[in-house]
Amino acid sequence: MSLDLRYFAWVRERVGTAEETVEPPAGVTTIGELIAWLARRDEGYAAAFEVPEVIRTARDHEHVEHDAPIEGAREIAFFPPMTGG
Amino acid sequence: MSLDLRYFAWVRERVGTAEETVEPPAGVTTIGELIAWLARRDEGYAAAFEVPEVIRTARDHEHVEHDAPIEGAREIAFFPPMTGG
Amino acid sequence: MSPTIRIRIQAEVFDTESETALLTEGRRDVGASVAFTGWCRDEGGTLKALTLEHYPGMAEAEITRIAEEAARRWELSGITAIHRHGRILPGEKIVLVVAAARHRQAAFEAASFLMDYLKTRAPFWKKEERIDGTEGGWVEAKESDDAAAERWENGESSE
Amino acid sequence: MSPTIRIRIQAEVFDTESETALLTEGRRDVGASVAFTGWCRDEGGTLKALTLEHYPGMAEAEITRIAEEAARRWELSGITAIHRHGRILPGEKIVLVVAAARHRQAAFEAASFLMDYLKTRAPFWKKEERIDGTEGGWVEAKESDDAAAERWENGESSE
Repeated sequence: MSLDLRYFAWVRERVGTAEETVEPPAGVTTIGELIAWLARRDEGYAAAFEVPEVIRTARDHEHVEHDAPIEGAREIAFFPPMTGG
Repeated sequence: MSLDLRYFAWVRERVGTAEETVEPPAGVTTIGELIAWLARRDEGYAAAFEVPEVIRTARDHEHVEHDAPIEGAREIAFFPPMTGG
Repeated sequence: MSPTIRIRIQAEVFDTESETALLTEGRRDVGASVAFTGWCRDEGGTLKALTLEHYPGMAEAEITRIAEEAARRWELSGITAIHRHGRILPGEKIVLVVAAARHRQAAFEAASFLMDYLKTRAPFWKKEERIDGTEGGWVEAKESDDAAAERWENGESSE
Repeated sequence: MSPTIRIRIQAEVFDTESETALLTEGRRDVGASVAFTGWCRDEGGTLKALTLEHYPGMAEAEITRIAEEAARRWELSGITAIHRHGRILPGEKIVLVVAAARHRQAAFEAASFLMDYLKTRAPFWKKEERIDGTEGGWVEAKESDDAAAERWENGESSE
């Protein structure tokens, strides 16, 4: 399954890219599993996802928890807690 | 003692004047007594002060209760509950 | 630095943007401003106009006292209140309150406090003209306004 | 009539007066409008600029969802939210929320609610540039903002 990923703020800076398309292996079914899989890619990803609990995630422009499935998603985004307003 | 009086909204309309200067008799020492004295002047004043409890009063531009003294006052005002804003 | 307090009673309409700018321009410590505007409604098409009578001198003095109380209760950069008098048509502005502060909660609460007290304590009275030509008479004070003002007396505040 | 909802994400500055007019013009049933503006502070002279990053598409969608929730909770005529992105200097505006309603309490509460949720749920991130040239880094989320948003979850409202 092909999946568009978006990274923002310091997650983007550590990962080293703002967006990419990935093909996660079959065993990766939730966003939490996707984070664990991404964290193993290289040092940048490892640094971005060092403390997974602080990472907020969105699925197709809606906030979701890490236990949300990736099945059927078009775009998954990873970012720190929001500081707008 | 000479005292300036001001009337607003329906109190003004019933009394028939916006302001006047009066010389209350010596026995009139509080705003409540002033209201009772004014109410006896004519039908218009009687109508304005028919229900004294609803009349709000100010002494020299500050809200006061009916038991406030008139001694030393420059201006006493009478009006219905406020409806600004 | 004590907050700027600006109080005006006027017949003319006012501009929210420029009044807010007067509180914030040249300052770099304002994080939040809240501007409340009160508008004249047409009451379901029945109201032709309102005429606002006020007590000159006391109106300014009383609103200043309320604004000073707001400045004591919250950490404010500045507070503005402008109240119109005279004849006002549906769709026109009646009153403006602007509160500026470092933090948004203070700005929201101070503006809300000022409006609640202004409604019940500022010497203004509204008289209605009806569309059908009948005498609308003097607007009666609302108990809900008294209740709104009273909630601040028990120290209700999230600060 | 369901309330007008206007959401914009833009680099340009905005004008409170004209945004409020867009919610109230041609209407005679609006009695109150509350405009909240968030400003960039200089943090005691240490901040040179903020850069606001956002998630295009989701930012609009999320703020729209928050505004729709406000429209469900309060009786509103309309609600506007405008959030800037890009580089913003101290003294400049960052965000505007305007809520218009028949009654002032609804306008105050809806604007406050929208700001509290916008702070914690809208996908924006602030990065600081310091006056002294050091890297200020990403602003950390504040627990006080989470607490401010949570107070609405227990149904706190005077309505």
